[in-house]
Amino acid sequence: MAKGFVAITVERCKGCGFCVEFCPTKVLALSSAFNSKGYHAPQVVQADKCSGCDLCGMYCPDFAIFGARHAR
Amino acid sequence: MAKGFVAITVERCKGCGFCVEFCPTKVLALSSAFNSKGYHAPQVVQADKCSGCDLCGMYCPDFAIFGARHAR
Amino acid sequence: MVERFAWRIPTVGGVFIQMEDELAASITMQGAVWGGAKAFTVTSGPGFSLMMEHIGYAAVTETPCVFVNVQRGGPSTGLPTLPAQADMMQAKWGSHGDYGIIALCPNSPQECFDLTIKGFNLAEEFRVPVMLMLDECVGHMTEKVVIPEPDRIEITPRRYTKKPANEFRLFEPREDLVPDMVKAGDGYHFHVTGLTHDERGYPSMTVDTQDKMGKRLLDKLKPFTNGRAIFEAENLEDAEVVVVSYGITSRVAQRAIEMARAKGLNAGKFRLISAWPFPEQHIREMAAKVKAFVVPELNLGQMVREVERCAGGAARTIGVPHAGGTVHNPEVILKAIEEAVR
Amino acid sequence: MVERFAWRIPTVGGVFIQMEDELAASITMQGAVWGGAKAFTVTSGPGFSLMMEHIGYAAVTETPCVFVNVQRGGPSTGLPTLPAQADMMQAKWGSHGDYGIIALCPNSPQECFDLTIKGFNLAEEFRVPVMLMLDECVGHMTEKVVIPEPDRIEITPRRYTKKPANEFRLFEPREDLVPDMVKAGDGYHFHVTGLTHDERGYPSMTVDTQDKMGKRLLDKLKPFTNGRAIFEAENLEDAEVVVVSYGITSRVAQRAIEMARAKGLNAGKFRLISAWPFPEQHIREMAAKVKAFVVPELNLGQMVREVERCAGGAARTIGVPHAGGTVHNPEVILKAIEEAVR
Amino acid sequence: MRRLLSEIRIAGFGGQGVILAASVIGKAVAIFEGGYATMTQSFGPEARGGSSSAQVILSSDPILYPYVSRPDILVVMSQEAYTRFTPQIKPGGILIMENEMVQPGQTSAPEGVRVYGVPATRLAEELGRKVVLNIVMVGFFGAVTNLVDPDALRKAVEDSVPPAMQKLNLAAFDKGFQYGAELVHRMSEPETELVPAQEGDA
Amino acid sequence: MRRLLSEIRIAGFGGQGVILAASVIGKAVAIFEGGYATMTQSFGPEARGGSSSAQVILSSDPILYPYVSRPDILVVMSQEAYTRFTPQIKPGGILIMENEMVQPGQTSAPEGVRVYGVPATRLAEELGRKVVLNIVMVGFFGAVTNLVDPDALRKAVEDSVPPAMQKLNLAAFDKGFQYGAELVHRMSEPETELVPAQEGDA
Amino acid sequence: MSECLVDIPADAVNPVEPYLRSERIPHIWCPGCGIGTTVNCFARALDASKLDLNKVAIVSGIGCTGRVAGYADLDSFHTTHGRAIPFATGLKLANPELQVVVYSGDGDLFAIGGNHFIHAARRNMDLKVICVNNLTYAMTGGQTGPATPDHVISTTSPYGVFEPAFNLVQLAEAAGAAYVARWTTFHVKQLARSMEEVMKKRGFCFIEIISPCPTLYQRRNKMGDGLDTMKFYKQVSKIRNGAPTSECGLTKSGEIVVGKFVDRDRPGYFEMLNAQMTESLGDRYVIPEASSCGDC
Amino acid sequence: MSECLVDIPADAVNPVEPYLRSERIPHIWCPGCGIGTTVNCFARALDASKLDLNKVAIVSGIGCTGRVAGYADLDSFHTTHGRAIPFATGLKLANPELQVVVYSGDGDLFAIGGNHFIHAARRNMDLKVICVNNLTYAMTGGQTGPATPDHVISTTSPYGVFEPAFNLVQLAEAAGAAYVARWTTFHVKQLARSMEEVMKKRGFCFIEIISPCPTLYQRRNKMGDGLDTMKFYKQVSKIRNGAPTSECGLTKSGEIVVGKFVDRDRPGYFEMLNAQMTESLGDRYVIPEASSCGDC
Ligand SMILES: Cc1ncc(C[n+]2csc(CCOP(=O)(O)OP(=O)(O)O)c2C)c(N)n1
Ligand SMILES: Cc1ncc(C[n+]2csc(CCOP(=O)(O)OP(=O)(O)O)c2C)c(N)n1
Ligand code: SF4
Ligand code: SF4
Ligand code: SF4
Ligand code: SF4
Ligand code: SF4
Ligand code: SF4
Ligand SMILES: [Mg+2]
Ligand SMILES: [Mg+2]
Repeated sequence: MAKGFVAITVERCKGCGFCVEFCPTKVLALSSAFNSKGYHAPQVVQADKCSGCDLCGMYCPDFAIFGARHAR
Repeated sequence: MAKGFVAITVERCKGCGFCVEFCPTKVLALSSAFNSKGYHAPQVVQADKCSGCDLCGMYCPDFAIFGARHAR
Repeated sequence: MVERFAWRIPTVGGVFIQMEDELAASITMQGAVWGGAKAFTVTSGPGFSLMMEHIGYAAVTETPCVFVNVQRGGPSTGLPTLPAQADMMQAKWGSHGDYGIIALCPNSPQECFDLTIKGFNLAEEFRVPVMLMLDECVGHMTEKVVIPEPDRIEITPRRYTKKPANEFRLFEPREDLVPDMVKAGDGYHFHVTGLTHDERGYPSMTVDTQDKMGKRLLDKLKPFTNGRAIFEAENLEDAEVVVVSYGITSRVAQRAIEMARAKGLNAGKFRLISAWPFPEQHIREMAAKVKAFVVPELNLGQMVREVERCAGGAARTIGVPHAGGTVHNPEVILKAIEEAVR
Repeated sequence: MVERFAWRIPTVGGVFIQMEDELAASITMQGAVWGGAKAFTVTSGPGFSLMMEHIGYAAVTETPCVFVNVQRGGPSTGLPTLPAQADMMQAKWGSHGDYGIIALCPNSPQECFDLTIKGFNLAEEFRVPVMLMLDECVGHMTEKVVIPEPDRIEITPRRYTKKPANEFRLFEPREDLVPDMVKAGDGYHFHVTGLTHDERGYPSMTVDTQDKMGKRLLDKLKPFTNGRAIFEAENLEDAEVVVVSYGITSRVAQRAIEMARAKGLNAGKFRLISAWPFPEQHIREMAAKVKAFVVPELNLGQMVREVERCAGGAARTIGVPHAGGTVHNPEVILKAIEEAVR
Repeated sequence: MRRLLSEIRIAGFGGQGVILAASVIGKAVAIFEGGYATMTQSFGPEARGGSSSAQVILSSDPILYPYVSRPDILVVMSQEAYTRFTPQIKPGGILIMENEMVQPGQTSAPEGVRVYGVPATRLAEELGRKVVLNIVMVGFFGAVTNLVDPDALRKAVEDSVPPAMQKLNLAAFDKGFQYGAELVHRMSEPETELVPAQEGDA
Repeated sequence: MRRLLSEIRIAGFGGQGVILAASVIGKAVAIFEGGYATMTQSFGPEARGGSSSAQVILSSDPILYPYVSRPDILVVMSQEAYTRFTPQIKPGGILIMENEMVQPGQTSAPEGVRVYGVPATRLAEELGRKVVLNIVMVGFFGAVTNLVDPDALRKAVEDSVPPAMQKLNLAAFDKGFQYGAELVHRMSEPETELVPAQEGDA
Repeated sequence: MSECLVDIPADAVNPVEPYLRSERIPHIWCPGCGIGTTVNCFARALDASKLDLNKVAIVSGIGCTGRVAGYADLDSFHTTHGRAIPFATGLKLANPELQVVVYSGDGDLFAIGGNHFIHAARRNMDLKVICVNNLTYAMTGGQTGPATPDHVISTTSPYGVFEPAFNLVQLAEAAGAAYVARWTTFHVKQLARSMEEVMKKRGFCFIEIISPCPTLYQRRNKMGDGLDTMKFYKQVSKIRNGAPTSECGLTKSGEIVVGKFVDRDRPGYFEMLNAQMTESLGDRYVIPEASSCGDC
Repeated sequence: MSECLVDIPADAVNPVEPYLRSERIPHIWCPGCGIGTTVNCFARALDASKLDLNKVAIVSGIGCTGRVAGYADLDSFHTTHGRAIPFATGLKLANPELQVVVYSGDGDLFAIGGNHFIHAARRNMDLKVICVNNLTYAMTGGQTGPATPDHVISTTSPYGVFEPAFNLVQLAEAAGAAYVARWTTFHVKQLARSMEEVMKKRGFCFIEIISPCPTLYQRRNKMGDGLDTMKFYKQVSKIRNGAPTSECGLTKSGEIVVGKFVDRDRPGYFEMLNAQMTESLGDRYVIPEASSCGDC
């Protein structure tokens, strides 16, 4: 099971792709669906790879995503 | 006879003493008389020593004095 | 406006420079004028407030130049890009001391163009700073603008002195109370100062000089105030109520007046195109004839005070204030008209 | 004034800082206020013009503070150190947009002291910038000043909110339309902006918010305008002519009034101590009773416009302009009085 | 020109190019059809965050009062704009919306309003640049309203974008126009002219 | 106090300390004699180049109008000031001048004006600091007018200069006062009190 | 309303959330704008610094960056254009116990505000100045600013910028700043660390953050969108701590030197004030403290 | 009316006379004020430079030094406080053939005017800036300025200055000045030579002149009168041409480093403008020339 998890607030996302690009373990990909403002939010494609490092959170300009480690 | 001469406009003088102090050959001294604004203007005390270097003129903040060489 | 200027100017031998702030812009412009150029500066609300000191400098040095102010909702940062007409009093009174200026209020993109040229011409004729007072509507309105051939545009050339340097006095007024101009580099060795100065332009901090200079700065505009004021009047003959408006509001007022006339009310229109100097005479004359003035403006009561002052009780003055951000609803102006005829 | 302050302040736990310019001074003062201090800034003519943007900021953020302006002959650099009263309209209209301020005009060193305290108190009560409009005369006049014991000086404390942070809204007005104050560091996590803002203090660029905010900024001063105006009236009972004056000019006017009375003319005195908000009501009431107003001022016609407006034709308004640099000759004012009674 | 005065509102969020779309339409009429047009924009300073809307008035005579209270045609590119402006449409008017952005139905349009939808965002993306969705909308507008001469609109597009962007934008225009034309055809409605509402119902 | 209202003008050029001299006199009366005084200065911004002049009004009651048109006493420290203000002295008034700076005679004082001269500049220089010439003048003023209690004046001097300068200034005051006292004595005039002009002539 | 595809503990919150006025999100910034990213770093720095958030104030000028104050859940001030620093100075003088952060744009701090910047640095006023340098006046449509590099196209330089730009870090050092660093929005970890560092540092501290403005700067200069810009930063940035600031000038597409350049010990404004006054006044001097006029 | 005791040729005139508005002399400056001395050097520099005086303009701000423009027999402008540089910029832009000299005080150029100074230096605008640094705001009575050294007493620092002062020459260099020198009023020859040099130099040139204000600065600080100050300069000055400007800070009574510190070749504003525009516009670019609106 993954060390961490990532949470996405789709409606805040503006589809910049920072999180997808800078996730060290490529957990994310932009979905083809639009959110209500017409942006493609990210979705988790390799949940098990998520380390919870929260780099996605630090990069996200729209406070729409963050990662964290699972409490062990 | 002196190489140069010095001309003083007494009424412009404010008695700062720059000219007297910085004349290389000590041609000048402040007179004891007051001009109409109550300042002691310089007077020539060693005319023959004047080189006409115009240092007095360059120092005078009140444009009240200048020196020049005699045309030979 | 600035953008377009930056784009075009290098191809016509002009200079565009973007200064670090409005303090700099408003005085760089004046340096350029004394260097022989025609110059203007464009700003909005807060930037206009920063230019106040230099409006006074332009006035006292009689530097012909144009200040364009795109009025936004205020005060302070307020409503950027949203319309208001709340800098009208500031245009006249914003700098310390007494001085005269001319303020023009276009109500369409076409007029923005025409009055900019007019503004430059008046600046040269009277040697005063001219304020072009836009509101964000007009500023952001897109309409067809007909730009005449250069040679068909009427331009007032700067009136440079014909006198030789030894006879010339920088602030010696002609019979029209306006002095001739010079520019740096022509051998006049003139002196310009913001201190109270005599006709030579030299500082002269005396009561007499102050009186002479201060009064001339206002008096030279008298010909403009009396007779040269620019306005648009309609249906005044039978008018019981005159709607006094300017800028974008005049187009809304127009609609209200039409509605009123449709209802059989005798409403007339008086649109200020030149708001300063205030056309006192015209208001006084109308006041003698009509019941009331209705004065809608996108502010909480500015030019209406001048109308009220000049009406001098002979006609009622009804303001229709609006805090800005959009334009009046014509109905509101109509209601004021209806109240006024009652 | 500044000098004395710099000398005294370190011994009373205050802070004096000399900023690089008036732009900085006028906003540093406001930062200090939001940090919990009482603060003021002192300037003259040109510096006052540079403070215009920040007067608007103080007005819209409702920052209680005091601007002291020692009026000099203007415009621009004009007549440094020589008297004038030509920034009166600027005090009210110098910043862009609509806003309310209070302006006080002392006519003696003693009043400079008293009105400075009064100014601070009014600033706290109404949360507006208060302008202390000196003229160089009063600025450079030396008279005995009686400074009461600290505990005998009446001070309006800042009205900090009693509400807990979660219930507090920064611009929620009390019934008197003035909101409670807070200061940084007390855990309210409040937001202050020069943008049009809602009661939480958040930017809200809507027509409604603009209307609500803009009008309240003026309305909260109504109590002052109606009934709280500060003035000095003499011989109004039998007055045919009322001399309306302020600042140093009021002492010259006083002399003229005495001369007139000596000649058997019924001249009365109305001295504006608070010039803004303008005491409309008082003027209107007097206008109904008297023949004329005589308005001497050290400018080319500023407050006289307000008098004329409020007189509304019911009484004549005769201005006695003076370009400044010195004070009126009492004879000139007397002549105006004589003309007025005719 | 083939019509009387017509009032249009275009609305969406900042960044969608609402203003440009509006001015292209205005320009088509004022410059390339020799008529008159006013475009007034109203957007918050959040030019890029918040909502953005523009009003265009087209006429054969000079226009005095430049504001639109009840548009003949409403073009919406966001849910917010749809909800806010739909009720204002003149009866018998036209509502044009961006399909991806707007879920219709929450508010009801006045009677007799014809509704046309286009997935402009996706069409624009297919052209590789989402930014041209506004021009796709203009093309679609041209096709479904038949209010302005398509060539005039095309010229206006060309005239309104930097040279480097002309090809892309013309492609966007054509794509939108074509989509609109087909839609109109599918809806197998005879091309009707826009005429003042009341007659419109007839 | 021993007198009615008295109006004084002190004039010279900037840098001579005209203002300080005036305020010392005002202070003597207002603070140390419990009377009233106003001092208004009028100087160009050329505070240090041009001319400088101050008006002092002394009174036993509050003063409303703080300006002097026709002084009872004129103190001049420059030729310019002498020429400009001498004609304005009230008949029977007093003219006090700095000898080194002023050549009297070019203008005529009104009738009955008593004239006193003092080489204040030189006296100040003798004390080593020309700047104190204004205080020398104050001392001299005190002696020849006998208008203000000398102790009050002395206290006012002390109170008006920084501690470090007190000794020097008091010395200057005394020097001026003494010079004045001797002069009055030499002129072997009985010390008269200053009374309003007309009676003064009697 | 967090949707997601792996099981997420109910109590999980975005670490930035506690530092935001959540009711004001979504913010006004464009897709791919770097400002939001800098706010993440700021939030994490505050978190790590353990400061009492009631004693931290943030002051912004006007501009896109100027809006940061409005989103930060602190005592926050959105002042006038260019005047954030003098306002912050007043705040600090009135209540020295406040940690005052100035957060604004390159145009606000260095065009109209340049004078206040150098004077505050000269005074070594205890302010933490964070400049989001997107190399343009963004809020107003992308005009040239004093930090815009050569040859860049902007609305006011349609033919390319030719005026030399300021080297902000060099100017800051010359004016007297005690701490000077530069990062890009790509360097989130380093940036957060720098921000944390200045919270503990006395005196005038300056952090420049090179940040994308895809809407107005990159697009107009054919430099792609926000993501392209982040990749560009990653590629051209060179970390050189302690590099001479005179060697850190920026060009349109050349190397970006990042790192901490200056970290020196200068007495802060208040130390100098207290020292001088105590020297001259001895115990007549009353040290100014958090004033409160309620009780005066 | 030259009186004197040796025979003087009838035609002898003071070499400064041709450059003065003689009708305005005597000037307003105090006895022993250094400003007049700097004017002598300026006059001699103009003389030596052989410039066409009809093409030389002088622009001053407000202050005692600000009055220089009014005494110089040139096209002269006494502008507003702190704005001499932007005014001069406009003058130069409108008529590039003018040699534009800015002559003003330390307070005018670096307190209120500091922003314009650094921006003009950044642009390398072709201006010759001469700053008479008397270490105080003299015209207004001797307040502390940004160049007033530590511990000095002034009306606004009755207990001694504690704010660090700017090092003007360092700031000028960091902002981009092409030429930077400092002299005192004692160094009349060197000063005149520097002034002559900058008349021939392209770009933004800066000369700082340390000058006595006996009335307000020296007296209040017990440093004697003008003459004492000149002797003091003579004694503590050290000529170090090319010295690193960072080592040239001033103290109340310590060494004064003087000399020419910077003399570098940077393209001037107009060169950069013309180069960029020609590159982008080719022959569509019309080079701005001395404009004259009379004939438009
Ligand atoms: C006095 C004044 N002048 C001009 C403006 C217009 N204005 C608002 S923001 C801005 C520049 C902002 O640039 P920057 O500080 O870099 O912020 P950014 O938007 O790039 O983050 C300008 C010129 C203003 N609000 N006030
Ligand atoms: C806007 C403005 N603020 C303040 C003043 C007052 N003022 C006149 S000169 C001056 C300072 C002059 O100092 P400096 O430039 O050093 O000239 P100096 O008199 O020392 O030669 C000041 C503050 C002014 N005239 N205008
Ligand atoms: S937390 Fe780290 S690993 Fe998980 S998605 Fe975010 S960046 Fe990738
Ligand atoms: S970084 Fe944030 S805004 Fe960008 S795509 Fe990821 S979640 Fe969306
Ligand atoms: S010219 Fe030279 S030598 Fe002659 S007096 Fe002047 S300084 Fe002395
Ligand atoms: S230098 Fe000039 S002012 Fe000074 S004493 Fe000599 S002549 Fe007089
Ligand atoms: S304009 Fe630029 S700086 Fe402003 S929000 Fe958009 S991307 Fe960010
Ligand atoms: S005050 Fe100082 S600077 Fe001004 S003239 Fe006098 S000595 Fe010179
Ligand atoms: Mg920026
Ligand atoms: Mg100085």
